[in-house]
Amino acid sequence: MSLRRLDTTALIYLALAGVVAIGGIAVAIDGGNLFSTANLVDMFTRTSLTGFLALGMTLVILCRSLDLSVGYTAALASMVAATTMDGDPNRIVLGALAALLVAGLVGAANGAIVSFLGVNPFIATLGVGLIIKGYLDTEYKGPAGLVPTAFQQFGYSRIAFVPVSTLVMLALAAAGIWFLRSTRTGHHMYAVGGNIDVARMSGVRTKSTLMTAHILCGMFAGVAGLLLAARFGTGSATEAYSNLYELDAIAAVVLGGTLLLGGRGGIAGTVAGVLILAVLDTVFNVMQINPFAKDVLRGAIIITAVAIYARRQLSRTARRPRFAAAGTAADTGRP
Amino acid sequence: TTDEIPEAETTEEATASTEEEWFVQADYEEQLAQRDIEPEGDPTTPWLQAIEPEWVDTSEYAVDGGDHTVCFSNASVSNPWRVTGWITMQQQVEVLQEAGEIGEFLHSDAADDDEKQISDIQAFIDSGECDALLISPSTTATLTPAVEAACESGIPVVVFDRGVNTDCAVTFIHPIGGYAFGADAAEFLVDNLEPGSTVLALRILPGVDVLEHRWAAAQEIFADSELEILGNEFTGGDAAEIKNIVTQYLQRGEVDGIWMDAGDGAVAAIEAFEDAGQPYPVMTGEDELSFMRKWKETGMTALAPVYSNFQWRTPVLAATMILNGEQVPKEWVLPQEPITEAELDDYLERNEDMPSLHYAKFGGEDLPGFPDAWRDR
Amino acid sequence: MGRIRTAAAALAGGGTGTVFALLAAIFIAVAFTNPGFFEGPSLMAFLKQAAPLVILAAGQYFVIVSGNFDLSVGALVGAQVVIAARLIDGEESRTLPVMGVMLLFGLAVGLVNGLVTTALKVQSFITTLGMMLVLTGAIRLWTGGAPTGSLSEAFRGPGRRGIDDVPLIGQIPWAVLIMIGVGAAAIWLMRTRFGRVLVASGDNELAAELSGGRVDTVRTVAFVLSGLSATVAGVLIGGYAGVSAQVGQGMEFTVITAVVLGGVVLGGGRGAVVAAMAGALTIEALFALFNQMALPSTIRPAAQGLIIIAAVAYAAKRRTRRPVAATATTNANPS
Amino acid sequence: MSQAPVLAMRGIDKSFLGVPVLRSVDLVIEPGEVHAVVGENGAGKSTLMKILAGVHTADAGTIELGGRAVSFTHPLQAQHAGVATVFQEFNLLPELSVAENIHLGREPRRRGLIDRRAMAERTAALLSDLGVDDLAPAAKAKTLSVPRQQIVEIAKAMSQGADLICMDEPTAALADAEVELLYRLVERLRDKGVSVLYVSHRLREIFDLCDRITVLKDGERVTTVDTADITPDELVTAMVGRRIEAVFPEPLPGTETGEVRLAVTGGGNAQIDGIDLEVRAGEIVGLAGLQGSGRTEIAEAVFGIEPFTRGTVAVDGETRRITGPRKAIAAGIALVTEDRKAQGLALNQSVGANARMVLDANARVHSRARLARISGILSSLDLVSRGEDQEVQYLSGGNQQKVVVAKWLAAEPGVIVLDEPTRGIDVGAKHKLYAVIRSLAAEGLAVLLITSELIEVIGLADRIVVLHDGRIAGELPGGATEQQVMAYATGRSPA
Ligand SMILES: Nc1ncnc2c1ncn2[C@@H]1O[C@H](COP(=O)(O)OP(=O)(O)OP(=O)(O)O)[C@@H](O)[C@H]1O
Ligand SMILES: Nc1ncnc2c1ncn2[C@@H]1O[C@H](COP(=O)(O)OP(=O)(O)OP(=O)(O)O)[C@@H](O)[C@H]1O
Ligand SMILES: [Mg+2]
Ligand SMILES: [Mg+2]
Repeated sequence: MSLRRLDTTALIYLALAGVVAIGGIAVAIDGGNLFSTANLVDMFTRTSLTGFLALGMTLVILCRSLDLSVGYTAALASMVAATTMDGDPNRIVLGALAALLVAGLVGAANGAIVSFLGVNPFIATLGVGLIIKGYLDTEYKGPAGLVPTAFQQFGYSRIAFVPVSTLVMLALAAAGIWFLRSTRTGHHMYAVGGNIDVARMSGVRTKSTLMTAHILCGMFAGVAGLLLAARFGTGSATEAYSNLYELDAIAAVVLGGTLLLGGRGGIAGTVAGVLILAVLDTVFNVMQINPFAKDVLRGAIIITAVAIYARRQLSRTARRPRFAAAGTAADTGRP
Repeated sequence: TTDEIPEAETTEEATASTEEEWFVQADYEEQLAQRDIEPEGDPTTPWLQAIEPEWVDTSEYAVDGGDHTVCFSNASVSNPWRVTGWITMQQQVEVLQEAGEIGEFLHSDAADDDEKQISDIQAFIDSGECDALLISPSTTATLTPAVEAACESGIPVVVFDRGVNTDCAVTFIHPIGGYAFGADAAEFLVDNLEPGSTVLALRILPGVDVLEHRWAAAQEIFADSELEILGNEFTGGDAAEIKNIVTQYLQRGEVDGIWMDAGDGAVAAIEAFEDAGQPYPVMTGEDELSFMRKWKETGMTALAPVYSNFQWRTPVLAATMILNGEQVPKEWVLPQEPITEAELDDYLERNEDMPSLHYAKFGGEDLPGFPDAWRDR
Repeated sequence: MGRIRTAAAALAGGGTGTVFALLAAIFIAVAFTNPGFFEGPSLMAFLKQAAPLVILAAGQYFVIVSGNFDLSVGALVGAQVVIAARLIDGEESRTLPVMGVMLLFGLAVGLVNGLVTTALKVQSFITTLGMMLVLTGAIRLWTGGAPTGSLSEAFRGPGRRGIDDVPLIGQIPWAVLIMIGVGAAAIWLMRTRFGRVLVASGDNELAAELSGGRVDTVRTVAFVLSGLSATVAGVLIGGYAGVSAQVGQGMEFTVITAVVLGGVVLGGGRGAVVAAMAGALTIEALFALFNQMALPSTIRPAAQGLIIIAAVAYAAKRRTRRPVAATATTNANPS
Repeated sequence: MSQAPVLAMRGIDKSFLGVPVLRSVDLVIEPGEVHAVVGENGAGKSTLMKILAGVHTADAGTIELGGRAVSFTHPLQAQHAGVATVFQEFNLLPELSVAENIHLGREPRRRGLIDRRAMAERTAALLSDLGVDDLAPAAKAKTLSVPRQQIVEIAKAMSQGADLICMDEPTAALADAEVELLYRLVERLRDKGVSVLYVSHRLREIFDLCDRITVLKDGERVTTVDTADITPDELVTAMVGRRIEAVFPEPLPGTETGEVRLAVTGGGNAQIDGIDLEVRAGEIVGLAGLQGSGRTEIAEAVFGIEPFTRGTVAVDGETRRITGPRKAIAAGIALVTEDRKAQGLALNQSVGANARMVLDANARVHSRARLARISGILSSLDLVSRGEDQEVQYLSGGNQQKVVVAKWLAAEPGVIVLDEPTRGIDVGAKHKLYAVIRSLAAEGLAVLLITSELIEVIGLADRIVVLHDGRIAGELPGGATEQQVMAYATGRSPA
């Protein structure tokens, strides 16, 4: 299967290359240079936030679950971090840990509702998101807390033209790839996503696998929250609302070739998906594309890309289904 | 009915904390005072007027020759007020480009995403193309570090509309502000309603300072009035939501006054009264045309508080002034006067062929693009 | 006779029962906080407000029960209102023609969603997410960012007016009649052969296909129906409240929540359209209740989230897991 | 004094949705014993096995393994306790490789991390040890044919070094040839002193393999006997509760073969080639062949799922281009598919809804009259259900199969293709189905019967067409001997 996943991934990096090439040409015709240091920096900067969210999202989606609460979780985490640090450099570690812990707990809540209460992940995480929103709006009347300048570096400093946050994101991505490939829990995520009943009957601890995925997803959102805090210098709640971060993340994951139905895909692809979105953002900006046109283009491109992948998977499994009983568990499943 | 009193109380409690969070006595008093100060400069060009300006020298930023590249990081154009302003700004830019003051005008739109706007600002700085950088921050607190970074880069920075928690910008342009807006509206209700009358407050969303200030000021004034505040509801500015909420309040009892922290969907609120067969309330909206036209048409008692939309002209002008080394006010406080019954006809006439969701005090009448640029958006 | 039995069976089964119980509970609570609520006029006013969501729920039901998702309805509702305002521009005479145009537009959007999902095999989550982006962008592009023009009185009629001076009810809003009409039509449609094949397709594509069912066709039709329901909802909302830049925002999530609250299983093949519409009514009732209780606005999302999760969890527990054997459905949900 | 039994289940109760499925069932298995559990569809065999495997938990009763009381809440515990299971439903993950499937949940680890090399090596070793040398450990499960998948499942169970291996209808998907391999494996286990719990509807296997037999009926244990002390007929009587006379009913009076209804000439596509086939009205033609010989491919080609790319198909003398199921149905062809759950039924829908699915889906065959006849058809098949609005997922295998047949009969086809119609259904139901097939012929339908159980073809078919490697190897008259059939099936020609 590694081989199979590899060539799918390869295709996605091809797509990325294509986007970069076309973007580069377009910008060049427009009289600019997409590969100027400034633009490269910009591109990478735009990867980190969506990146963190998409990494976590990949795990839950692989398990045939979903997390629509990541935006709110990130906002909550940024609040916790900022208010805990409260401008005191000595409390940075404490604040960061607190944020990750809270985010992890939110993930755990999601996981528990999905796997133990058997609520469809779409609804479960949508609900949890609303609960967090309610809490934040009631508890904080706006941005709160203060992030010490030392920690703001996480959001602003860069090595050569690669921002630190992006490096952290890539490091976590590498860790994620390793986790999925080399640990049992990671490996079992594919099984759980493939068919939860078969996985269970084969002795896989499906519930705890699902929990792990959700907890990790929450913690990734926590990291995203830390990034927000670092870049804002404070914790912000309103941030998450207007911009549907969760949808960005899901789009990145699917662009990365991971099946929304679970069981197939991986983090390497997701990184490419994130990059594609980032490149588009930069290109649009450099070319001064009208803000509304951006949405149209983004939407169209996402659909087209996924359609191309689908074509391929189609031709692959064109044979009659031999997999009667190893189908999908519609109850635990999600469209 | 009796069960309303406790309700009213609970909501007051619930919002009481807001007060501490958002209410700064000094700023409040300053803004209320500024309303009565005669601004310096020519009243026919309010966007160049300034209240108690403290002029600062900008010679250090002077660049010879014209055709300067001006960059603009916009928070978003996600609501009609910003759309109107954005058009005005572009029209102003064209004039300055004609005049050879501005060469290229680069802009980026963050679609209300603070994170994106930070990246946008960074991108402008890194590109090294900008002679001046205009910023309309999406959120005060969160954009502060980015703006500071921009200042450090050495190019002149002009901040307008919402502020940031730093005065590193060469100039910060804004109308008097949220407290004044909220106070104008609240005072109007207090003056035009009998003691004991009931008022419903309709708000867009929580946590945005410009809006929170309006509500904070209103509460301050309602607090020592005889008016009963039925509640304050978040509507997201969605007309349907507004109409639902108002309708439901009307089912439970009389509503004599409506206070809004922004004009979006004001008409829907009025229609709720019509459909419920209730007398029109005393109402404050904004200088958005559909509201003003409805106001005219119904002849209701109303006020259009103004958050001066013409401020969108000022930043580009300020940028050229700075790049020419001319003095600009450190904090450029623009006039902000509500539109009263008396001025209603005048403003409706001036904006006769403007579309609804256009803002009366957009201040672009003298620009060459007028009226097509605004009418045909 | 059989009708009664199936209805009874439906009520007994899973979430369907739950939603009516919940609706009753909420109404009782409302009655306590404000007895006046059930007097004719205020009840009519409530139903008038609820009508658009109920109609959307019916449309969304078709899509969900056939194993898909439609995230584009919120954007479509908004687009329709804006289109109406811009094209009518206050001219009474244009009302009907423009309504015609809107119907065609809704139909076209649904058709595109359907074809991209069925023919290009793009998971509907992505198709409709992309469509959502495209619609919001395109409409704003077209109107330069904020709605222009204005609606005619005639257009406002269906959403705003009704049959006046009805004894003790006061006014019967057209919206309520339209809602009832649409509801009846939906129920009838689900009893036709189309309806049966639709559910079968959501339950087991392959079996439906091999029985000669036109799976792709019915699924596409489902999307079209959703698009049309969004159009009707748009007419009602536009009529009810007029134009504003924010119309329809976030409605897609509310309506999907409503449908799931109605015991319709994401992934297809289960649930009744009546229940889906009841779910929408329940959500509206919930909002009304919050308002009656003068629950601080900021806490409401939290309460909403909690109640929804609880209800869906309860339903999930009542619908005992299907026999493991029964998970032998190949990809019952192509999302 | 013999050592403690490997397994002792006592007083096991289980009910689903308040419906009792098992009532105080006892089951004792001695070391090295091969123990059969038999019973009609829905008797509770799989449920009993799933309780033992930790998939379901019993409502009451005790389970002892090697004398130690155990109670499982998760399959993992059962595995650790030394119970391995081959479930009735396919239990592999298509996207995973053979090696990964076999080791799922028990991946070998080095320093806490999955050791893929070890995994591959162990798999290779295991497979060759089982005498299966043509299975690549790295191959994705989904690329394997049904029989190969079944072999992987069995290997998976064997790899766990369990002292008790439960097999729930392991041969249901195997043709007689592959069954031989299974026989060898079971013998090996018995020699190693491993006990086997064996569930099957195929009496012959029971008598070939098993030492003792426990009979379940309606969730209760009827009896446990030594295989030596019982004859097949007695066993059937015990299972079904009534005597079943001659296994294969005679053709019904008045059945005469009429004109040709289905004619395939020179048919071929990617999997099959040179297919010349005629089925006449009132005739039952059997398709025999080894697993993977292309029988289902023929069915699918005739029905337009994977259409013929060469040759012609004529129905009732009229040449038809059958490019999809709808065309086939319009032409009066019906296909009872190999896999009822994946291809035949909408499991969440009611019996009624499933039975009318074909009529609902095809305007061409839809009619009030036919709708009205459905209830009649269902009862004529002796469907056992809690009414027409019961969801089919809660029916046992045999009854589910009846629903599938009913939905096709509702369309009143002229040609009916039955692919493995008796797979996994019990003697009683099978017998019933044989009768149904006969009556179909009597009504003048052309019947094309595909089955992996040779005796069925021989007992039912008027003519037997034998396939080998996707081509027709030969044709035999009904009642031919198994040797003759196997000769063609294995590519030799009978002397
Ligand atoms: N998870 C479940 N939920 C509800 N009912 C079930 C479940 N599993 C099995 N049943 C019912 O319990 C009864 C026994 O099922 P079981 O699968 O044990 O029968 P079986 O003896 O294995 O039949 P077959 O020979 O067809 O496999 C059947 O009526 C079946 O419908
Ligand atoms: N999904 C698949 N992937 C790869 N090969 C397949 C697949 N399905 C079938 N085949 C191959 O096609 C040929 C026919 O397979 P199939 O098992 O359908 O034959 P059959 O005679 O119908 O056997 P049975 O009817 O018992 O399943 C075999 O060589 C099989 O391995
Ligand atoms: Mg069984
Ligand atoms: Mg076959």
